[in-house]
Amino acid sequence: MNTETTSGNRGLLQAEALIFEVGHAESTGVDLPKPKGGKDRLGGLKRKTALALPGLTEPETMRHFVRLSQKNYAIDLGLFPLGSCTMKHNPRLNERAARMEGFADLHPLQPIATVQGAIELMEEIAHWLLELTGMPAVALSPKAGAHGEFCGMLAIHAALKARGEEKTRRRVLVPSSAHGTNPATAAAAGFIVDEVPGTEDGRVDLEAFRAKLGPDVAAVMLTNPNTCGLFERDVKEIADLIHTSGGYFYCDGANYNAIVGRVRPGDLGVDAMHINLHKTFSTPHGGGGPGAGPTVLSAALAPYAPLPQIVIDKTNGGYLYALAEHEEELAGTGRKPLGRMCAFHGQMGMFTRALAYMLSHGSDGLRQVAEDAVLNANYLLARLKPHFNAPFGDGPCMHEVLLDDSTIKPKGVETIDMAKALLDEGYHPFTTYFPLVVHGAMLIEPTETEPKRELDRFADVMIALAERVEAGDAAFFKAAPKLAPMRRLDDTRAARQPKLRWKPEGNDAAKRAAE
Amino acid sequence: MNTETTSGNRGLLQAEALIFEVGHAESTGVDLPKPKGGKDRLGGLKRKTALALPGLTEPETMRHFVRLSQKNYAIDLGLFPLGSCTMKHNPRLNERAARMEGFADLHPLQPIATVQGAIELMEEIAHWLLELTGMPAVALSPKAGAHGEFCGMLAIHAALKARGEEKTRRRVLVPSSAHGTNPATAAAAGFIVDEVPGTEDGRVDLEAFRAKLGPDVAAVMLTNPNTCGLFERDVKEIADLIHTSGGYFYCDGANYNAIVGRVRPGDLGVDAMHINLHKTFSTPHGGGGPGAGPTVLSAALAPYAPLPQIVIDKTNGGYLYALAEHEEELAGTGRKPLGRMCAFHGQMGMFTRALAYMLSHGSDGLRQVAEDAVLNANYLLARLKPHFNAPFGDGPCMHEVLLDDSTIKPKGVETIDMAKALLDEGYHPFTTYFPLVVHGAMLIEPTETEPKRELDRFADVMIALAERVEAGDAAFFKAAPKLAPMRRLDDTRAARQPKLRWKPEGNDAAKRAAE
Amino acid sequence: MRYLPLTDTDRRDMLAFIGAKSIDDLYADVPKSALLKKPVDLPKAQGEIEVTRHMQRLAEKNTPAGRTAFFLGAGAYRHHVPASVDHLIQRSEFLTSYTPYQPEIAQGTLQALYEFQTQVAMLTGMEIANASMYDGSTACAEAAMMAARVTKRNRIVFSGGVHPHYLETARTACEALGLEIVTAPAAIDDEKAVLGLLDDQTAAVIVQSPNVFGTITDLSPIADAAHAKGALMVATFTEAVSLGLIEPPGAMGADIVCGEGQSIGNALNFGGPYVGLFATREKFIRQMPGRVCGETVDADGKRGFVLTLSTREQHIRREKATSNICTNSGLCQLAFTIHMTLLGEAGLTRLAQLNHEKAIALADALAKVPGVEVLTKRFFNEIAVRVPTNAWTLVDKLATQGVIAGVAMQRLDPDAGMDDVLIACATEMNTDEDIALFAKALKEALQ
Amino acid sequence: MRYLPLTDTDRRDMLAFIGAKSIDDLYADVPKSALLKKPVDLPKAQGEIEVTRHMQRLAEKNTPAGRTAFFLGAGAYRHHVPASVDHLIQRSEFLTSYTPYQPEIAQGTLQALYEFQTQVAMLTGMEIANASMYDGSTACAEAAMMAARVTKRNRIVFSGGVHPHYLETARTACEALGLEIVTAPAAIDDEKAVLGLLDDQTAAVIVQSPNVFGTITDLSPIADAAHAKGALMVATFTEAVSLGLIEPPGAMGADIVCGEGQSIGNALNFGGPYVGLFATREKFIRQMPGRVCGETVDADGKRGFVLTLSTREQHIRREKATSNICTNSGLCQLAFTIHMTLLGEAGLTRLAQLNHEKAIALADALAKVPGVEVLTKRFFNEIAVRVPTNAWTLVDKLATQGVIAGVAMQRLDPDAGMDDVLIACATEMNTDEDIALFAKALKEALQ
Ligand SMILES: Cc1ncc(COP(=O)(O)O)c(C=O)c1O
Ligand SMILES: Cc1ncc(COP(=O)(O)O)c(C=O)c1O
Repeated sequence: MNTETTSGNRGLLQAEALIFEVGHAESTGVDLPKPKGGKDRLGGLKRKTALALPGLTEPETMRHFVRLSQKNYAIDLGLFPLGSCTMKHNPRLNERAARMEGFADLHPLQPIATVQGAIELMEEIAHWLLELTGMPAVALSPKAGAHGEFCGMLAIHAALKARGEEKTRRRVLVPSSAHGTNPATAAAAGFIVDEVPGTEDGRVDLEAFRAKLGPDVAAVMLTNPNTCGLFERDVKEIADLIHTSGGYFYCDGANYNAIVGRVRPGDLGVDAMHINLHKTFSTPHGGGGPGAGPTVLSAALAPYAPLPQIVIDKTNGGYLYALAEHEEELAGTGRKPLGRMCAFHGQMGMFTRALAYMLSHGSDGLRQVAEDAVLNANYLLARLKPHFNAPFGDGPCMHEVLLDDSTIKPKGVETIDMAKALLDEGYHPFTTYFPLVVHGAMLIEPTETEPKRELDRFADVMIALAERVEAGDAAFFKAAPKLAPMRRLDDTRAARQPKLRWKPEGNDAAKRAAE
Repeated sequence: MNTETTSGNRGLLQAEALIFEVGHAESTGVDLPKPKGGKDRLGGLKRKTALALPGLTEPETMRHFVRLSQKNYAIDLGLFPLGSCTMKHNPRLNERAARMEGFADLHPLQPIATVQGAIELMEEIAHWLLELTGMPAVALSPKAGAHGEFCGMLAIHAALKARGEEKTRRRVLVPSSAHGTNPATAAAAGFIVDEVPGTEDGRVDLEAFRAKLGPDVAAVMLTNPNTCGLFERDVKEIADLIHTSGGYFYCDGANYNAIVGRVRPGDLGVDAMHINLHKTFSTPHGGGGPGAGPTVLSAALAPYAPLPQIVIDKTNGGYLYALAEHEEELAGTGRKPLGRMCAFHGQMGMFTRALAYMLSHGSDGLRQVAEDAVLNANYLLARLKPHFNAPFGDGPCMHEVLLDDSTIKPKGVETIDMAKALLDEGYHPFTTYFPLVVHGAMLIEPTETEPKRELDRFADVMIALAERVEAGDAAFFKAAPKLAPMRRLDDTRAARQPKLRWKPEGNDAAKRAAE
Repeated sequence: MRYLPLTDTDRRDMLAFIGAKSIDDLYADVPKSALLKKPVDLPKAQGEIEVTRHMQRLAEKNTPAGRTAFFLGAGAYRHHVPASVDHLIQRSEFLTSYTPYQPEIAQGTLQALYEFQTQVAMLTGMEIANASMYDGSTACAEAAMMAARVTKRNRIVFSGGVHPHYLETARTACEALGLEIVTAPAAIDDEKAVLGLLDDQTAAVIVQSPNVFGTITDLSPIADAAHAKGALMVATFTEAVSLGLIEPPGAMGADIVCGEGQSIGNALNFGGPYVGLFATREKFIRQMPGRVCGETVDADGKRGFVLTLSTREQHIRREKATSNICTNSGLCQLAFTIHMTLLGEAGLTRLAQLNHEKAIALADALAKVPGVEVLTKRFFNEIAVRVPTNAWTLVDKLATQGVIAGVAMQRLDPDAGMDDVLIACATEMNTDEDIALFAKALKEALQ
Repeated sequence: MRYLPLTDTDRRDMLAFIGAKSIDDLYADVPKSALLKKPVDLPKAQGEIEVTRHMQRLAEKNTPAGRTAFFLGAGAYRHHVPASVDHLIQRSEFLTSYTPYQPEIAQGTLQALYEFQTQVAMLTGMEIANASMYDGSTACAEAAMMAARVTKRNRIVFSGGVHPHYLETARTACEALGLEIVTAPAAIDDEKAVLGLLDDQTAAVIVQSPNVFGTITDLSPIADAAHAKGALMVATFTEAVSLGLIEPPGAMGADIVCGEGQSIGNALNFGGPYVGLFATREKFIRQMPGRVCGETVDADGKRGFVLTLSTREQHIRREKATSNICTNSGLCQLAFTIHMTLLGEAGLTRLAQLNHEKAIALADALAKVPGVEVLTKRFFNEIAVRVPTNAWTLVDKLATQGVIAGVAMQRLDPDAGMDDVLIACATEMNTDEDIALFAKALKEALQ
């Protein structure tokens, strides 16, 4: 594959230098009127330090980023079975809606009378979330799942404080299979994390859980469906137990896609749950964000929902939406907001997209989403089980398939090697080595937007690779990828001598780039 | 390169079947309300013949076309030096302008009072074209360059008719270097084509031209700058000669980019010239179209401009734009329109884009466009001349560089092979074997939107390839491309047994596709 | 200037390398007198903000169809275009690529073309189709010229239901070639009138269905009569969606089918760019105008696609080419292909049914208006109605009330003697409220 | 349903292959009582036409900034975003890709990240930057928590010029952790007031410049004082464009610089999504929150980029992570990078100058209005003015005349005792007519 060319390009795959290696400080891709150049009012703080930021004209900029983009894999190119990430189709209708002038060109602090439609939209998406989850309240402002977790844990902290127990109840029970954001969030909210072991069949160990309960327990953070792609059978018992022991039930809703429209977290005793609009409700992942993590709250936690809050202003018989941005504006409602999660009102641009998605599916379509997501996963499980070890594969799974490398490892091929081999086959791999409770985990989430044809093609590839392992061709896997834009990258080197930015002196880079 | 994979994919390059091989007649990517299903009024002509058109859901459709798109080269990926095609940067601002609701969602037959801005825009682009070319009139409706040629030749036919000479003046002089559309258009307009030879230095042979003039000559069709990328030094003599002999001067404006803002065709004696908005004025080529070919006309031809025509309606002191769509509506103006080129008023969607481009550059910027286009071409000429034969390379060229394969052919490498080798280097090749007057022509047009850096990179590649030819490595060229999405395709087979559509029986194709 | 990458330093260095003192040296071949000393008299360069304001100002002087109750068709139709279509055609790899002259790096464009040709053939019920023409009207003119080539005859007969713009476009093109155009008088429903105009010098009879008045016609008897005289039967249409619901011309004996593809995948755009569809019989393949894409294999035996049969085209055949067309409607053809892929048989059929039902509702609503007579009996989504006044002034009047009622036949053909005929159309975009509003406004206008 | 590819046949076949009788078998682990028998009570599925109408209806109940004379900033700024930026971020390969966990097929995202980190470092004058936070306010909260980690102290001092939302956001986050928040009273121009609040338990002093009132401040003396006490100097900002014209915090001794990047490349979007910028000193690298991209080589020795130093992050470090952030602002960060690439030093400097000149024009125009006093003396593009009435009601009143005058300080902080203070901002988007209209409307409103 590494056929040398003079240009450094390989057919349509273009070598691309850094903008700092090709741009000039004089060049620009933006034409602006010449400033008049009178006396400034900067009080002597005019920039003295050189910026030295290179610029590119528009044609050069287009090319730079189009070339870069082609080095990326994406949902629109193929199956993206990253477990726990719900990489489903992102409808372009949603992009169009988010760009409507009446949404995109609105400032968050405009006079309330000029943004009635925007707040109505927030009300509407709140209504959908509450109906779907069967919960009484929702905080819209969290900016992603982890931020929603933080919102939920702060609400719990506020509730405990109202009970005068915030000093005594500091322990939060977190299953060992939990996503890293759960313990990290609990810690960020000032709690002490206590791990709960799992069972043989990939669920929380109810006995161990019961044993850990006590007057110092603030809450349990449970992911359901859990990170092994299984539904926590004992979820109701767990809810009852934590409640009777005086704690709260935080549910990580990252895997909500498996049950949306089929199961209401409100019916399971959940006190708080974040919803990743960028997972279940298809807002694009955008190479790492932005997301949105609206957090639904139980009656017990609702009073502590953060600011701002939508209120209806009925003064002299009118009906106006308004935003309560400070506690005093809620006087008399009995609400004691936990504070503010961020500036302004949340990820409006994601609300518009998610609402368009909800309206398109409707209650019937959303239910079908869950069923097809689960069906696709179980179909893959059935096809792959004979060829890989599926640690909890005896019963049905939810929306993701958990395999491990225990059967291939003896042949010298690990999860990472299997993943890299998939790159050559034109697939983004599954999630690797997560959840941590399963060694060499391969977590596969196909989502409902994959046709059976694509699932079969992927299964055929996985099986062919398994056979190749059987045949003892470990070297093939270690050498992968060969056909991807790059060969395997050296993570250790990156971490040992961190190089986090381009520097003028680093200009030998320019040469290397052009290689 | 042809590393086999189970999926048929090669890293990010995805194998893709035809929609007919994967779609179902039941599947659809469009949700519409269920019809009420009453009695139809089709008078028994309801479709009986099965459609059998497969459909794909939206996620499948997105993937299909995104995957296909990545098998394409494009300006946004790199230099696209197709001589005579002016593949310059296509600003996205123009795309945005064309999609403004007030332009995109207008019907051509709306009441005139509801489309005043649209007609004003047509007036405005007409004004720019007339000022730039120094001509008195322009026909906006031609849909591409060839259509503009047709419009110009029909205007000449109409003018001759008005002189009662349409039967006697049937001969049209066309230089041997002309683009195929010139003779084809002359023939389509009912004229007889008579070729005029060229000179040693790539221009029209003035003597031969003079010798061919006579009372049966209707016009000369001259491209200027010509297809060899040279300015016709004798253009004014040619204009005078054809005029004194009673004929007209049609100028092919495809190469207008070299002189826009620097030379006005009106000052050269041109009677008619089409302007490819999709070349000089950057409207996108879109993989083959659409284009737009507004045609400027001299005073002699202006009366015959086609319908519709913009007129100002000043009835009771008002100022309204209107469209004269029939000859009677021009009564009293002395105009005798040649007829109608097409339904409606022309390529409005290209007018919006081209006007945004014109406004962005302004008169100063457009002049710079021409100068930079010519400078870039001459720079490449200077760099490549030592390594290839440049048949007319002694003097300066205009906006394109003409080379031929005379120096490499003895080594067994032809123009086509050089072109295919460029594919592996990540470049779209030059125009091959055109103009026909030069054997093994390689016509290179960099355009003004290429930075010097890209020109040097391209020149380095060309020179390296020339050296490889020198080294006698013809086999390397014959085997190219190796890194492109496909190896060399078999044109002969395609033409011998034409297969122009998918057919159900042809389903072995499905398998081949999945290879 | 944001689009011009050369810096002044670059320009200086490059001139020096070339050995030129100034840019004017490179224009040495231009007659001094013709070389402009300074920029022409036009506005100077502007940034995106100013240009956007300028375009916005012009756009806002228009009334977008979507802001009205809209019933105008007559050659261009307002249908919903899915967001994914416009997104896909804007991908750099489609938008900024050229005609696929280098097939190894143009398979995206080529495969989509092959899919388009197949879809058009299936839709029209014909054997083969080309890679698109400029629009329906020029496709129709090309069909007439092709028929003359095939039959070596020079008489073209048009029915009275053909869109006047199509007729004029064909007349303009054909008369230059010395072909004779014979037309039946404009008539709501009298395509068979062409039978009386057929003779053994006739190259083709050209019939539109649904015609400009919305009337749909069984083409079989006309095709039989034409074939009996050795002429070709050419069927044309302006509303491609109709083919989802009515019998395709190919099944009724047409030899060439040409028409407008705008209504699938393409916006109204004030008249262009659109996409001409052109389909015919395999045996006429070498007389067909325009590009075609064909299947072949590469050096590894892999299936691939190329532009083929170019010996018909101007760049090879020059004055003997089957047409002078070069640039066609690539991107509009791609939009058509994508939208058609999304629709599929199920979607297209439903879309067509919806259109038909809306048109029935429109016809019934208008029929109830005193003094208004619905003239079209068999229709798809468009009808002609007689109004008790001048239709053109009526349309202008209704427009001031937010109703775009259609187009007056007088505007399309002042000589048709149909000044009281209005042509109105309904699509899936029309709500019941739109229709009620139209009827109400019409009633009031006529009082 | 257009987004769901499985056909009923597929569903049947797949269930059969799995060996399940019905879909409910696959939900066997769900307590029966919790399994919904029918869809919840919400509207049924709708097509694109209906959904578009629904969204359009809501959108039209709002007044877009661009349809008014617009002078509102205070944390979000209306700047021109070039068409190419929005086009590029919508490319499938950027829009529909995930966090670059597989670097071999994510170099597009990764290289753009590396370019972003470099741009942010250059812009702020710092050594390194991370791959983005949610927004400026959460970046500011993270900075406070990081300072506490670095100094192992728990007292955070805020100046009175910090945007109230930023302060509240940091307070909410910090107090849960048991950190103490100390704030100087809100003041137009009194950042140095923090000096009196410093003590040797102080982890960080947080100062905003330009502050919420638009005032720009020399941070050096504050930084020196903080360092003398062993505290970190944290500089924050809401208007990134200001860094094109004023001395960067990094050059004035800041240890952490955090702020809002929305004004470069991103629309107003009613408050989100935006992009938090976060830069610091190399020596604090392992205490920094959020993802970072670093340079490395592949198996062939080719330069490439990967996410690195993940031992700081939650997915490895869990409860000991430097932050719980996972998803960040990827696409907004890309928009920032593209716009900044287009601008370059030349473009950004000019853009900043234009903003400053518009603000000067605004200040002078408002100063001429009787009863109005411009309070901000040193500013970039935003100013605070005192009006002889309640600023909030005034803003609402002016809005009815098509002028969005800014925001009342009272709305941001009712307890600041600044009910007569209006915060107004001008950018390159404001025309001279806008400014004249504002002054005129204000004059009339105050009469
Ligand atoms: C199980 C789980 N919980 C929480 C999160 C955090 O969500 P976000 O990335 O939106 O902050 C994720 C995201 O990957 C997750 O998979
Ligand atoms: C010299 C010349 N003349 C005419 C044409 C025809 O223009 P169009 O393709 O727009 O019909 C071209 C286009 O390639 C050309 O290069």
